[in-house]
Amino acid sequence: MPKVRVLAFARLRELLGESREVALAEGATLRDLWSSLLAAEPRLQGLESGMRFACNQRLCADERTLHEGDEIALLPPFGGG
Amino acid sequence: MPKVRVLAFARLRELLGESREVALAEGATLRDLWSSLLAAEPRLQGLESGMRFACNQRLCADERTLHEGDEIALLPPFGGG
Amino acid sequence: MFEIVEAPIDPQAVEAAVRAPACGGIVSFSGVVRESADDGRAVSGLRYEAHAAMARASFAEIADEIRRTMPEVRLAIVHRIGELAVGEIAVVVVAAAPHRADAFAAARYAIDELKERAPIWKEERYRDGARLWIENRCGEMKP
Amino acid sequence: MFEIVEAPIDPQAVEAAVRAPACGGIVSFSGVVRESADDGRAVSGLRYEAHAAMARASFAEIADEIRRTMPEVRLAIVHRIGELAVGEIAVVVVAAAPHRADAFAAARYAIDELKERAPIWKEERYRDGARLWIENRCGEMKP
Repeated sequence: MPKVRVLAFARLRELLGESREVALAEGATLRDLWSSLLAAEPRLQGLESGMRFACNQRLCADERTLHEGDEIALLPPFGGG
Repeated sequence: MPKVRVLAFARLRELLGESREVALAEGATLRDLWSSLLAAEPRLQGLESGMRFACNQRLCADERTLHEGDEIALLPPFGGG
Repeated sequence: MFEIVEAPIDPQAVEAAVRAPACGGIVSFSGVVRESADDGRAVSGLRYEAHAAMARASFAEIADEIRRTMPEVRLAIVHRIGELAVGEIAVVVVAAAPHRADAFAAARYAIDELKERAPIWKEERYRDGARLWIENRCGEMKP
Repeated sequence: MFEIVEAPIDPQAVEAAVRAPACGGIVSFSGVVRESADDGRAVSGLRYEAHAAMARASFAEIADEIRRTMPEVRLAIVHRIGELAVGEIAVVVVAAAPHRADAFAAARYAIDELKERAPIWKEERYRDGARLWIENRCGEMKP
């Protein structure tokens, strides 16, 4: 059961808090992580539009398998500048 | 005999000084002014290349007739910035 | 200098970080909180947040890209986060180069790319009490 | 603010002159004395002179032209004259606009036009003691 640290920003932070630890099934992917967050917080529905994931501070595809200690950042569309 | 004030800059200032009064024949043009300056200071020869005249702080053509009290600026090619 | 800061930005200090005796042109861009939104609504202030480590890395990456085509350019980017009032500076980008064309091109590229790929978020706060997360890119048109 | 000055330029003060609550983008260009000339010769400093009244008028004219196509742009230009050492600022152009594209375009236009038509002259002084009046435009090619 890998445990990962999930960081959330902007709209997503408002629903999930800044940081939480999530335990996942062995071999779980980012897509699975999102499903489990969605199950716990239904108001996330729809917010995946334009959202990207970063694993250990690099953008990655949602098929990526997660490992113990990964830092997963949920990145809504950017608004800097 | 109109008298004009001649301002010179950069290379031209080095030869003519910053400012001098010049008396001209009635009806004299900028071209005539240049000729009289050239007669007084032969080292001006060649420096008219790229030079422009301003009368009373506006660029003007060298056929322009001069009038008493005109401020004539001799403007070598610019180098600002 | 690639930073995410909470305190007000001093543009002079950012500029000082890139000045060099070989650089004759310095172009600075400051992004300032405007009094009204694009739709005209009166703004009371902004709140920015960032994934600071990723944002700094994206700034350095943008600088690397610029140096690939303009090796003499020196770049600094500082973005502020937290609550900002109208008139306060949110971001400063400074590019120094031997000649002005590169300094302009680099500063423009840096701020455009920052908006596209730095993980920074902006919440507009309106005088009427409403709030809105602003996204830099419109969704792509679907056929 | 359109000025010819003899004292060192404070870029912050120039920027302050154009800031406005409607302007979200500010682009500043500073032209700085470089340590070497275009041909590589070591420079000890520059000396600028200007027809100050005509130069100020040319700055204001450039600003008028910009406002014809970008009415919301606020522009300031300050050029220093006299003797400048390497690293000192010779000219500051600042453009403020609601959005950055106009601020960049205006600042770039202003410095390009200034070089072309402001009656300002620059003498480069080299470490070897030589001096040279520098012209911004090469003579036009004759057929």
